[in-house]
Amino acid sequence: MLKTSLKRALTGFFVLATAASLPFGQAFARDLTIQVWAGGSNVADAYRVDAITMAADILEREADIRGEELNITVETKYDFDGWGGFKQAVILAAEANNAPHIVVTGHGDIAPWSQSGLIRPIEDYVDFDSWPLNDLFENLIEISSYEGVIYGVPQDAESRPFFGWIPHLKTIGYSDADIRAMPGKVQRGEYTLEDVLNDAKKIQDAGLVEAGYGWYPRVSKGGDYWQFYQSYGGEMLDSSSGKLVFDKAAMQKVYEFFAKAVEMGVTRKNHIGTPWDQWYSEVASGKAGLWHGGTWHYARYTGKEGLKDFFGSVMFSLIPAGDSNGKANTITHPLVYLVTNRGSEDDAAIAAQLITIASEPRINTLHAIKSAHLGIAKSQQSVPLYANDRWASEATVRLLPYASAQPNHTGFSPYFDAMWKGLEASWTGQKSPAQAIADVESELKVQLGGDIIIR
Amino acid sequence: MSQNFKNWPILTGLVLATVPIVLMYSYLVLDTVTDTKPGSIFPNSFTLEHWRFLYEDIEGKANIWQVTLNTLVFASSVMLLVLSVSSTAGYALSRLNIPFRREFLAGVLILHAFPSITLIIAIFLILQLIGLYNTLIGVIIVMTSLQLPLGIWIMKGFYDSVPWEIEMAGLQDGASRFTVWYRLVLPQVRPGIIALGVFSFLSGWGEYILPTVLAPANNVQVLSGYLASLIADDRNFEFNLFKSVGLFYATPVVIMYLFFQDKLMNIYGGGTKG
Amino acid sequence: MEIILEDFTKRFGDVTVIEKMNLKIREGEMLALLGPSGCGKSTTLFTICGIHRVDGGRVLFGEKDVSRVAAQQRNVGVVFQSYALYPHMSVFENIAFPLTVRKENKNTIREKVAEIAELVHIGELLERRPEQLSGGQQQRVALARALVRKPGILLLDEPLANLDAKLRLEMRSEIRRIQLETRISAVLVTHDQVEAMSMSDRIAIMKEGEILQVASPTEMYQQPVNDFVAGFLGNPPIAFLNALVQDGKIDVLNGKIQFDFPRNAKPSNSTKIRLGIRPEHYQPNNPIQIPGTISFVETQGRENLYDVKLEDGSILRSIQSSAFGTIEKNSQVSWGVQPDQLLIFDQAGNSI
Amino acid sequence: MSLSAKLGYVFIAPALVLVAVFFLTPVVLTGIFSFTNMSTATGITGGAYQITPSLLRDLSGNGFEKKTLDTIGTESYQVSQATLQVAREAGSHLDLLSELEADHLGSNFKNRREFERFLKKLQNRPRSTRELKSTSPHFKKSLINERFETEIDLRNSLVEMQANLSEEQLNTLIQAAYTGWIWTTDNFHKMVILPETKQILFNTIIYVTFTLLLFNVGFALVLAIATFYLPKGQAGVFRALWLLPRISPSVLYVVLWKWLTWDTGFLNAILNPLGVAQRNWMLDTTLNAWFFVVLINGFIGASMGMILFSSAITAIPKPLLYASEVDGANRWQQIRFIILPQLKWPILFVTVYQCLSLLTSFEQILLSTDGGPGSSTEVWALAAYHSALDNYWGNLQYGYGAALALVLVIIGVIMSFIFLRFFRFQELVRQPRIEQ
Repeated sequence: MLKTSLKRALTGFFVLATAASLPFGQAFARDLTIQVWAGGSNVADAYRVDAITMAADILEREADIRGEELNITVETKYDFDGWGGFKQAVILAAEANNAPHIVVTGHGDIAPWSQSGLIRPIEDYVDFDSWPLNDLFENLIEISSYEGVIYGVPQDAESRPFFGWIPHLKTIGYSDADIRAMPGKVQRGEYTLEDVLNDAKKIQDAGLVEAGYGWYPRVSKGGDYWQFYQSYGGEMLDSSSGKLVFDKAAMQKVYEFFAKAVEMGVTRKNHIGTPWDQWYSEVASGKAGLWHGGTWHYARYTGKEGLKDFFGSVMFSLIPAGDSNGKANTITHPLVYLVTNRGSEDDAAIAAQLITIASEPRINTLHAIKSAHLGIAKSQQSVPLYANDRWASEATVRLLPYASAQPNHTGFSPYFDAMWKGLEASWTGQKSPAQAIADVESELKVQLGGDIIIR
Repeated sequence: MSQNFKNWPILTGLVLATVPIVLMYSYLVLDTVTDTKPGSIFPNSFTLEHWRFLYEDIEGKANIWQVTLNTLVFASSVMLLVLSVSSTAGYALSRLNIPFRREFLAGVLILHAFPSITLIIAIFLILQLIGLYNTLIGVIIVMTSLQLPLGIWIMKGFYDSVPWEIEMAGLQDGASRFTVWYRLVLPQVRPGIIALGVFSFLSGWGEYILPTVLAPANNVQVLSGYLASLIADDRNFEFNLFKSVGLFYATPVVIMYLFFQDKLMNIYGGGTKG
Repeated sequence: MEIILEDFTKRFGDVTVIEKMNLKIREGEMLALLGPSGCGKSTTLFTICGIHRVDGGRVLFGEKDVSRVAAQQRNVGVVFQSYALYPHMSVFENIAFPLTVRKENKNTIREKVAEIAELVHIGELLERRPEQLSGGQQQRVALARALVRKPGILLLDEPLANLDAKLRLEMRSEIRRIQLETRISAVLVTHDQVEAMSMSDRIAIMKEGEILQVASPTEMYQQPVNDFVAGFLGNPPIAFLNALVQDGKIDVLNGKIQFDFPRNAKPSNSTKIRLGIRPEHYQPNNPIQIPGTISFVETQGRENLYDVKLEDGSILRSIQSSAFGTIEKNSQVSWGVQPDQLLIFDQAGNSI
Repeated sequence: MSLSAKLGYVFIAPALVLVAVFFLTPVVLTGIFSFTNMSTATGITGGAYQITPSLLRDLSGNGFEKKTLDTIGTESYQVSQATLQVAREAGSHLDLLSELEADHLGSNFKNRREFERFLKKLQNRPRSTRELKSTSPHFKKSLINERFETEIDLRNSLVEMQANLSEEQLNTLIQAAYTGWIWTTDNFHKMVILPETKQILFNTIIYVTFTLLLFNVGFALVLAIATFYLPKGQAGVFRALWLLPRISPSVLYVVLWKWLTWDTGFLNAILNPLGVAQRNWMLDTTLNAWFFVVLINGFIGASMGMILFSSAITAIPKPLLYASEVDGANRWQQIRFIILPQLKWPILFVTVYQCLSLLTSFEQILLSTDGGPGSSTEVWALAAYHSALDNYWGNLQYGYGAALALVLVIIGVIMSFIFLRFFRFQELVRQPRIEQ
């Protein structure tokens, strides 16, 4: 009745039939090469691809026990020049029917890539009711799905917390207990974005940091800024209609918040575009008062930047609520393992199996701890390597349960771009926040038409 | 040239304007063998540490020698192809009675100043259609094609300046048109061939976008992509390493340049006289 | 070998440069194609050697129609105005080139080159490069290269134009010597009448794509077919005087001077004619005296050249030995002509 | 055909083929792409047909009955004779099918997950995930998220569903379900309306004008004239130095500028002791970014003008210069009245040629500021590249990128024609003098 299913089934049948026709125990030799590409990765993230290599070893052993001979060669690559270069390479390779079998990329790519058929629904190959997939955080699986289909397996998680430099906070009057209580206060909405600006001002006025360093946000475009939209009660996706949402009032408050920060002098007008290098070294050495960043920054602060006593120096929490409409929140932008349309059904099945094995808590923890990302599964809390890492375990508990994600929607990228342009314009004073909102609205109407609900 | 004017004001002005170039390139060399602390002007101690990439692969990166070999193959193939195709086509357009010669020439002239790189999406599609995506050969052919209008134009200019009598004499001496071209005319345009050859080799050697987009695979990576991916990796930010790789990358260029500098100045010798 | 151009026509695009020209170059002769620049003489030469194609008529080498034969197959030796030596080859290689493209064997080539080098006196220059040679030497090499494969005909395109005056004299006789020694038919293209007269057996004089006269140098000097030919030959050039035929006599200066018409075929009364008087024929001792004022004196060493302005404003030229002293400018003189030495042209310029 | 024409064809053929395939065809394709909504999501070579939940949600407001849409869209897994038959034909495990037929005929499951959980509890349950996964689809009774390669497949399946669709509705549905690209002029519409178009247009004008006037022509002139007055050796050194940026690989060249200007760079190392705060001079402000973008490109661009102008100056007859000096001209007058007039043609040439090159160049900007800070140095060509090939989101906009490129192509063609006029084309195509 359903032709595609039929085709799939027939292939399956032939494979089974061939397998069945072999006398039991006879070696069933199979050699294949699986390519894995990971984007946005560097040496510290090598386990994104190495986990697949490890999984291949396990799968080979399993096959061996069953009496089959399986030889999997895993080819890995992650030295792309940035996310742009990686995605370009994957997409063009896929158009040339030459994509790697497995890609590790941001979950946001699921929407366009599934529409074009570049990726296969992973739920066709693996059972989310069995180990280890049944142990994954539900919200991460949700983020790996599109149109009700699970396309990917989350590879890691992170979150973009709010940070404060403890010595400065103490100088402006917070006690140790206050600081310990702060994440809770943030979570309950008792400490808001308004307090952020006020404290930033105090820190600056106390001469602890230079002008414009009181509130020291991310220096470039990024998903982080949507957290502030949520802080003011903005919604990105309307869950009932599946359409994007542009909440003008909430967005205007975001623009006003950053415009006000510049106006108060706690953030530099030309802050955007500051090189990351400089930014890292500044926030890791107390040159900034309050800032927001990513959980993975921990590795950089304590590694290259040489911050010895992280927990004594840096307070972290959810991004505070902006007003009573919104609440404290954080956004996670998990990477996901995706199986591409490359190769036969059989290849895809093996690729999916490799991904499943690579998602075992122990293997995934290697990546989480080495790269300072967060885990993907509940039981990782009981893997010693994970549990013994103060950062991983504290951050997971404090942040991950409250993490949401940017929507998987083909229209989100123009929305994202438009939102950022408006923010940049109000930040640098090119436009008033109201004007910027009006411009974003007209652009969204052109770009997205009926795909977005404007409130 | 003239003794009637003083030189020092000119010299001073030029020296000032040239300071950034001199600074950048001399520190390029200096920093590869020293450790200059970030933010300080003077290098301190001598070290060969930044050159370690020559004998041990940087983690997660391709092998430098493989990449260098790719680059060499890429640049020299582009050079040879551009030279052979431009020198024949340029001759045909300059000297041979072919129908539509006018149209060909106008075409070359238009393409000569054309936004070629913006066509890259379509180029990708064609390359993919003929199965040359992600191969060095594919990028070589594309790079050559994009350089051809300039190459043909330059060669035509050089051919135009060869005296007709030489060719006429050759014909009278009983040589075929091909022999005349090969044995008599080609030697006359040697400056053009050298200039164009050096120019296209250098363009191939330095090209970044085409290989990056059309052949991203590791085994066909060229030095531009290697260096760019090194820089993109923001957890390994080390200027001295970039510079060492950069110097390694630039050395063949600089050597060629020293040898052929005068010749390269000739590049526009034929093609742009109005 | 005899070369014949038969109704030869040549067009460049829409412009017809030469229409139905006929010319014959005899076996072993040196024929000069003489004419002002742009008259079509080089075009003719390039057509004979096959660089240009014939648009009408035929080119015959002996009996053979070569109109459609490629330049390479015509076996014509050409010496170009610029010599067109191959700059990247040595003298030896230059001369040997025609033989090497024919794939002759090395020893033969060496012998032939040596032989021809001997003929043109450049035996000691064989290892040099063209840029190391003087103009005259380059000229000799070009000659040697043209002759080495024993062409049926030798074409010389303004061969002396790029040489200085002294060398020009020397090469003039050299080329003639070599041509005579090899007994090769040759065509010399030149705009210099002295060159044409001194080097060739016959001259074909051209104007605007047309051959006006073909004759030996002496014949052409003495009996030009028209005033153009008369004016083109001779240095210092011929002077013209307007006259009128009246009662079988020639009236000059409005009848002040009259003398008998020197030829049999007399034009009718009141015919306007032009008298061509060469400077060597306007001399003190001649019978028909024509007075005037010396308006210009040019001392040439052995001889003096005088311009004499007549009362009607026309100018006659006289050349006289300087042995008898120089006559001052503005002096009144009365020098004469001999009627039978006069060249007489009708209004259209044709010789009577 | 004459011999030379034959040789001519042989000689020109390789160039013709290469240029036609990799230059002209891309131009044509770019034109075609620009009238499509082609992107990663639609694919380049065509799409498939897929009915997604959001598609059905969109249609529900468009005259489709809810019941119809539910029939198509509500996912359900049924054990029925029909589905069992399909499974049997597909080769699913017979024991399992028998068990289903015997005990569970008529069972209905909300979704795949539920059905598979059920299957796993059976006696003759599938022995592997693989088998489970290949068995369950046969029992699916919905088209939701099903991917059909051709229109016919979808149409047939829809008809089979007996969803009570009119022919018109069927067509609407099929059209909406298409995932590939469609023809559209939206790209140009978008280009006109989007405020960022104005921004990149403005950026492009700034970039081309300043680089061209200050460096490619202006400074090139200064260099050519200045080196002309210097002794040969010194002039050679300067010319050589100024050609270095041109021949250096761009990636390396830009690294050097970063080293000079970034926060830990050389400029700061010099300025810091003087009390200037450390900052990234390249990306600090829009003004700075422009300053360095122009400098980076200008240092490369100056060499072409330098070479051309130098050779034009050298071609000026020496007596002219001596005469002017004897006449008492000072240097400025000599430059003004003798040298500059001689450079009229080369200046015109360089201006037009470099204008076009600058218009289409973006590599150095891509490598240095990448259009930043914000999009203040995003020029037209870079915007085309970014939208078509390099954006943070994995949805490359081929169609829009091609439309942006097409604008450059058109400008390029127009300017090339102007170019042709400058080139005294007639002279260039003079007939060959050898006529065979």
